[in-house]
Amino acid sequence: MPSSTSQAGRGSFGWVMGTLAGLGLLIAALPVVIILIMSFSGGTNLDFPPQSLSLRWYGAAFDVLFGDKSEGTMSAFSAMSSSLIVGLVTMLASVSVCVPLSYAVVRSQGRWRHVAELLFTLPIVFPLVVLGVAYLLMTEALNRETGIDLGLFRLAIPHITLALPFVLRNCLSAMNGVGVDLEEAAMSLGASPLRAILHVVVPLMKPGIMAGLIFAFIISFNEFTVTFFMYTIDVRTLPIWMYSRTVSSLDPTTLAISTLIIALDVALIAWVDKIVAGKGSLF
Amino acid sequence: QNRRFAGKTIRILTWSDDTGLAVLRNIAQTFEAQTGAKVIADRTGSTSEMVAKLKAGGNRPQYDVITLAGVGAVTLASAGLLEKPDLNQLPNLQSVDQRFRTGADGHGIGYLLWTGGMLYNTRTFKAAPTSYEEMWNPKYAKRVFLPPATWTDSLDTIVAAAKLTGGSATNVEGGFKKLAELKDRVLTFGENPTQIAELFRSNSLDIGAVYAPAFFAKELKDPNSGLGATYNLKEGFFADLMYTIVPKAHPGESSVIHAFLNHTLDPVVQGKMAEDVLNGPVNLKAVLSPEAQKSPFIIKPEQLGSTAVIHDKAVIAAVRDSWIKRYTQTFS
Amino acid sequence: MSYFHSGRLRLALLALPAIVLLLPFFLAVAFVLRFSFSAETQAIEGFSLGRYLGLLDPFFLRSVILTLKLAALSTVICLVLAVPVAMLMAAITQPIWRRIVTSLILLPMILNLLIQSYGWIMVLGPNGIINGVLLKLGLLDRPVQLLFNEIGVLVGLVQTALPLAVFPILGSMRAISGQYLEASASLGAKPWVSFRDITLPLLKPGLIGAASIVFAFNASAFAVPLLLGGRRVQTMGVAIRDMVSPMFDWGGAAAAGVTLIAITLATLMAATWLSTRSTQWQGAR
Amino acid sequence: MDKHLELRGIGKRFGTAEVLSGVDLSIARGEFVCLLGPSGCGKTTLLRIISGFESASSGQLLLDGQEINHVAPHLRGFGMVFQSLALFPHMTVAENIAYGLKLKGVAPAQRASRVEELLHMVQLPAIADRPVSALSGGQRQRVAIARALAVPPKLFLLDEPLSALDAQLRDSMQIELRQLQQQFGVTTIVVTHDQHEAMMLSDRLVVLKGGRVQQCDTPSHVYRKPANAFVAEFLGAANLLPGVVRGPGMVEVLGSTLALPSSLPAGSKVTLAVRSEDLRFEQAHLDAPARPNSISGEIDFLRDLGAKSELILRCGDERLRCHGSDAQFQSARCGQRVNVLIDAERCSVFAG
Amino acid sequence: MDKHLELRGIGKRFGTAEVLSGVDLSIARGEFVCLLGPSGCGKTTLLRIISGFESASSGQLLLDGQEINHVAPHLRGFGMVFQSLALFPHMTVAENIAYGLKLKGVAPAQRASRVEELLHMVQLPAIADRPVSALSGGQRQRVAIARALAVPPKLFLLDEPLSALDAQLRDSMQIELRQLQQQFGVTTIVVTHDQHEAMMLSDRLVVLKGGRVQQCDTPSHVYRKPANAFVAEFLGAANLLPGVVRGPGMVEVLGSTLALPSSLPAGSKVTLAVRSEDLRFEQAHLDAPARPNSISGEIDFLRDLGAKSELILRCGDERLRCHGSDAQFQSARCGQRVNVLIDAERCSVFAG
Ligand SMILES: Nc1ncnc2c1ncn2[C@@H]1O[C@H](COP(=O)(O)OP(=O)(O)OP(=O)(O)O)[C@@H](O)[C@H]1O
Ligand SMILES: Nc1ncnc2c1ncn2[C@@H]1O[C@H](COP(=O)(O)OP(=O)(O)OP(=O)(O)O)[C@@H](O)[C@H]1O
Ligand SMILES: [Mg+2]
Ligand SMILES: [Mg+2]
Repeated sequence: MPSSTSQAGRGSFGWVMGTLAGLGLLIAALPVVIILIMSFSGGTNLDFPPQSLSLRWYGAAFDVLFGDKSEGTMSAFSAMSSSLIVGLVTMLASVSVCVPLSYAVVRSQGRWRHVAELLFTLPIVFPLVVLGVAYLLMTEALNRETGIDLGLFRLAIPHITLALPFVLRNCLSAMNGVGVDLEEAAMSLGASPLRAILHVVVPLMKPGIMAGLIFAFIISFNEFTVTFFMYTIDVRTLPIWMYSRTVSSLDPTTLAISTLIIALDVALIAWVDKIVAGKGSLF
Repeated sequence: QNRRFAGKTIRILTWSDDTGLAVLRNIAQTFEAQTGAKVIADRTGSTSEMVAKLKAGGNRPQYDVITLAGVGAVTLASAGLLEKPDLNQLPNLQSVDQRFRTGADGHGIGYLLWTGGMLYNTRTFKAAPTSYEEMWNPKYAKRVFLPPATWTDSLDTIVAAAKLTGGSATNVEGGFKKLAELKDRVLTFGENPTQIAELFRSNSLDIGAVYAPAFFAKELKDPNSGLGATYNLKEGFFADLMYTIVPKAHPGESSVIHAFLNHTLDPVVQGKMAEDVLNGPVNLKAVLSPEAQKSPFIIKPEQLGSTAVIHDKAVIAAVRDSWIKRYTQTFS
Repeated sequence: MSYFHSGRLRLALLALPAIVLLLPFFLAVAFVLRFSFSAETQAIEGFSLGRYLGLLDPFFLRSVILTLKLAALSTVICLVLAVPVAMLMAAITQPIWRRIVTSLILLPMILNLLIQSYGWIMVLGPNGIINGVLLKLGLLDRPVQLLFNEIGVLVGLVQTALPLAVFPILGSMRAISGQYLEASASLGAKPWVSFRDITLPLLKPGLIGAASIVFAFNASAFAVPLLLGGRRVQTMGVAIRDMVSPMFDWGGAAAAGVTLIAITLATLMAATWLSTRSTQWQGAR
Repeated sequence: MDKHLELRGIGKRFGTAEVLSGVDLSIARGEFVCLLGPSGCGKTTLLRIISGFESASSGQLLLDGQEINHVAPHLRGFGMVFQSLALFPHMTVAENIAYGLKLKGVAPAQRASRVEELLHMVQLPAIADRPVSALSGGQRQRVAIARALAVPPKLFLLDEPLSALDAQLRDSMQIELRQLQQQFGVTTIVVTHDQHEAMMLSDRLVVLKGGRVQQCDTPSHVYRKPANAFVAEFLGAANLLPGVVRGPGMVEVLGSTLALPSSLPAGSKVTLAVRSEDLRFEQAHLDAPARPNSISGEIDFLRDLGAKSELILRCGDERLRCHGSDAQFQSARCGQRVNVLIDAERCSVFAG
Repeated sequence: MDKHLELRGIGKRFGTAEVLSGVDLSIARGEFVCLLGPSGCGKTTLLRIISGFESASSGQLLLDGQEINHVAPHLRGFGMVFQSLALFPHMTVAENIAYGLKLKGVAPAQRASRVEELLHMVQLPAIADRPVSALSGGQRQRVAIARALAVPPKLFLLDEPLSALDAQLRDSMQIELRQLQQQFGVTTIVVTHDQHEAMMLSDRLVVLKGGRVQQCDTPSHVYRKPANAFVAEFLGAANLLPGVVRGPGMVEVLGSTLALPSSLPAGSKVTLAVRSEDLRFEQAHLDAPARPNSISGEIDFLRDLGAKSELILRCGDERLRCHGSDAQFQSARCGQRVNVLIDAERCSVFAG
């Protein structure tokens, strides 16, 4: 490997940095890895390491999601399908507005970039509980005053708010790489400005768009706090279902479902990474 | 009679704990099987969360039936959010103990008895402790737990501490002082019963109260869990009547709702719930196996006797907010 | 004017849909602000400073201080860990390893905290892995208390915020040419000295960005203190949640939320101001 | 002259900065014109005004006598090659070249055959299906040219098209570009800052400085009769020496009086521009009488560059760069005093 | 020779790719050596091995006879100028230059005076307090050089130090760099792919190709006596023509038989390398007998470049590039047949 590592390999610096990096990764991954291991436990208690290994919880998870009980009151199926639908709505909506926005921001020569980034970072730093209550009270007020029932959108709207910062960052960094000259080249070949965007800019933003889509989906699919305030008995997501199964009594089935979700998310992340090839910033 | 509600839907809100799960198993599923109605259930957290949701939702129809603690029913009733069920449509109510038929000014239908006692570590205690005073024993410093402030059990705990200092539910000053002594000795607040069971199993806890043994139906049968529970306490144990209520704005049909309420009081259902998650049945005719009859953890109405403390819900509802705040502040 | 600037209106139109989608958020902010001045606790009704005055009790002030302490500590720890992690990620060339490390660092974001807290209990609990190992090694005779106190909360805050710290730093790290480090080595700088003199100053924008996000994120955290603090670590996030749920003091929660945001923004502005001031001073030398 | 494109008093300001002012230019049909000038002189801006990506602050742009100031770029029908080439990285070579045809609605079969034909013309058969990222610099260059010519453009505009290539490749691409242009007969404007490139390519050179046209003529003429000292210096690494007119046809430069063509009155300050390749030196004999039209100096730097040798001479405070043959290099040494002969025919004298 | 740096059999592989193999080189104290070669030939890798940023896969690196293969780069004490310059963007000019001194623990006052001195040497007084972002390309270049020389280095290494500059600035920086090196007397190794630059700068040229040394000699020698066809072509835009030996000293090239020095047996295939500036052409008279040592062809491309004219001649399938004087340009026309005279002294014949 090139110098950076051969140099880092030298002396105390390499050791200390390597150890800290390892520690960081360990802290990030440890609890999740333990959950992964526990999902293969053969017992019902939380002994770690598990006394015996089995796939029984995966069987139970399959039952709950797709088996006989999937239609009944114990079912996670409807929660999963609304999670998927809300996730899809969130990803499509947030990406389809962030692409034109990042185009506008980058083409306005960076003057608005700071403002846009700041505005769109606020949702990350806003206390989620307060946001949840505010959205809930507003939605109910809307319903009271106008009778409008937002349906799935009562979840999708807050999810979009939370996904926008991440999606915008991805789109901006993708848009940065698309020179005006490419657009001008398309125009010099006879493309109208709009066609130039559709034929050249959008395809070239693809890595950022894909990363944005997937991040939006992951964020929506795993969002809990605001959803907890906003969900209704008819529109619930998988994290809410898992919450009801774990908040006061641990059902190991949820560990198996968690593992499946992690596998899905990790596969998506690896796919994004393949698309952006380590160059784009995921945030 | 059979499948008379085919195609109808009823939406219920219940607890997230094992009791909630048992509601699905023993009440919702049997109701579906008997009437053909479809039950959609939401199981989220505690009574106060349910109240918050209903209050924020205002008159938006979302749930048909809610099961929750008495205090919550009183709060919601006084906010004018509840509908009075028609008692004539609830034949099973006739076999319910007179004291526990309705509450919250007729808005709540008695449903089960929730009882709180003391939990202890069977490895530490050769015999079950007999007073809440045990928790103050310095031996158990950092091995004690208490219920979380947001639960009604914390109100019971305050009263228990008050009783130790000669006070009562209407004179709790001493109780708060007494509780303050535990400030640095508490390991955790038992927000999550599974975690509490885990801590007992791993021998990290010795004692805790006031807490419902009902959370630990499985563990109490398992000698390896290290978990024991007792109601035999000098200062008494705490009993609370849980209600089913019907929000004013409900999406479902009244007849289905009443059938469901009636079903919750069915002797078989009540018996199953008692055996399954140690709920105290309110139906005097509840069908219990001989073994369950003997169980010290299933408190039947007739067993309430003189040691059971049953709060005046209206009083508790009035002081609840300030007690929760003081309890929280005492321990942080 | 270039052909592209002339379309200012066009650019504004392109930005519009995103602004529209962000509008609910701003409405929510306005709503919270308005609610915090409400005279009623459960509805917007009249104007009053009562909600804010209600926050002036020692209990809430203690939780402010605790929150700031935990947020600041976790920010520092996050940065100390995130810089080496970002260095590692920037140095990785094989895609497979990059994907593995990226996934590892993102894990905290993709799993429900409630479930992760079970994992932490198995690691940090009195009977957990760490205590088990320490007891077995004979380093302890009694389990150390790592959970249900500030240590547990700190660990949880660091874990959940680590991905938010790593990526801004990684961005800055990638922008630093390896040749700067080689240049300083060719001038005789040891690796530690290069790190202090070259890497850290050049990472500054990324570090400030990362620190801001982590600080803000952790200052408003409530799930971690709730789950890993065993209810004993009363941060502002937890206090706000308690106001919302068992106490139904929504106006108070709004006021506390506004206060939290104000404090966070003020801290961040002060930190940024201090750090840019020191740069200018450096430049003037 | 068949005026194809005409610029009348084109000016451009960015904010308060005047980047172009009063640019007048007529370009004949089929002509090959180079805009040449140092960095920042406004070449790119002028080309972008012609292509429509910038609008002029003042002046008129006429194509075949029609004002086109307000025609949108995509409607002008000018082919353009960008400095960065701006090949679409998400398209194959064939897709890039066919893009303009596709926009015109040409049928796929015809597009393919036209692409074939163009690739053949730019001597790149059989790469149609490659992604552009798999091409070398020179190949990309040719693809960019083919793309711009796919739909025969009214004007062919190129902004520093070869500057990204290395010297050897640039050399051969210049010849190719010139030959292609002649084949197509399309009116062409190229921007460059490389005088060698400009001379290789163009029928006419437009030398710009600070947004103003300095000279506009054939390359040979600009080279041999530069309009001012700037043009002289910019075209061919000239030495600019300060002098004073001493009498009719007599100029004093660096202490020597030279016979040079100058009609300025005695006493006026002048600048003498003389190219390094036009200076020949010989060994100075200290005792020999000073040769006419020569300046003496000391060799400060000396390198054999193979085909020629490079010298820097210090004459008082001035440094004079000259090229010698390699034979002369053999006998010269650093520190030596030599005479430099100035050929009056080959140098220019400017007032000021 | 006072060997300062010695490379013995240096080899380097990246994975399975052999980037350098068996590089032997001795560099004398105070010598100025250029590593010259096409892109990807391993120049940068070799320089990085010398500086210690890469380690050699095989071979030894000796400084003053001591092996330094395993000495960490920051302990080697070599000054380095990077292609990107790598000026620290968060430091002022003075801080950049003083950084090495600061690391050495030199007192601030002394540092300041040394910075002053160095800035004076690179002719940039009074910019000490500017941030490096406020400098032009040429100024940055000089600051980078000053920084590398602040603590007198044992070796001075430069990787394509001038490639980012435009042609005119590069020209003058070359002269300056060479003069600075002579002033300091420091042993210097420069990497470049520009043959003109290499000849301007170095005492000795090392021509690399595919990780192997092709030739290592003075610039003049390499130019005049290239070791092989690659070197001949790389140094000075030579024409390479295929030929066959017909007898002793007789080579047939493009249908003409030329008298050329060649000791190869008759029938062997050879390559004739002849530079464009060594080819002179004259009008061909169809009826006149063929001149000795001449090739005839047709003018395909013709431009007046001022100082010289550029021609491309088509001789059968081959294209021959040659330069003529501007006088010759006046009389030549495209399509004309001309003869090109080849000077046997000035061309090289290689086997194969
Ligand atoms: N959009 C703009 N806003 C402000 N000033 C500009 C803009 N575009 C160009 N300029 C200025 O106009 C002047 C001319 O720029 P232009 O790009 O035309 O120069 P150029 O001759 O092409 O130079 P180069 O050879 O460096 O490409 C420069 O001083 C530049 O800074
Ligand atoms: N870290 C690396 N890993 C794998 N291959 C490498 C690495 N660095 C260089 N190479 C390969 O080694 C060969 C030589 O590279 P090097 O950078 O030394 O060439 P160079 O002569 O400096 O070329 P240039 O003039 O383009 O800078 C190239 O083929 C390159 O692809
Ligand atoms: Mg330009
Ligand atoms: Mg290189």
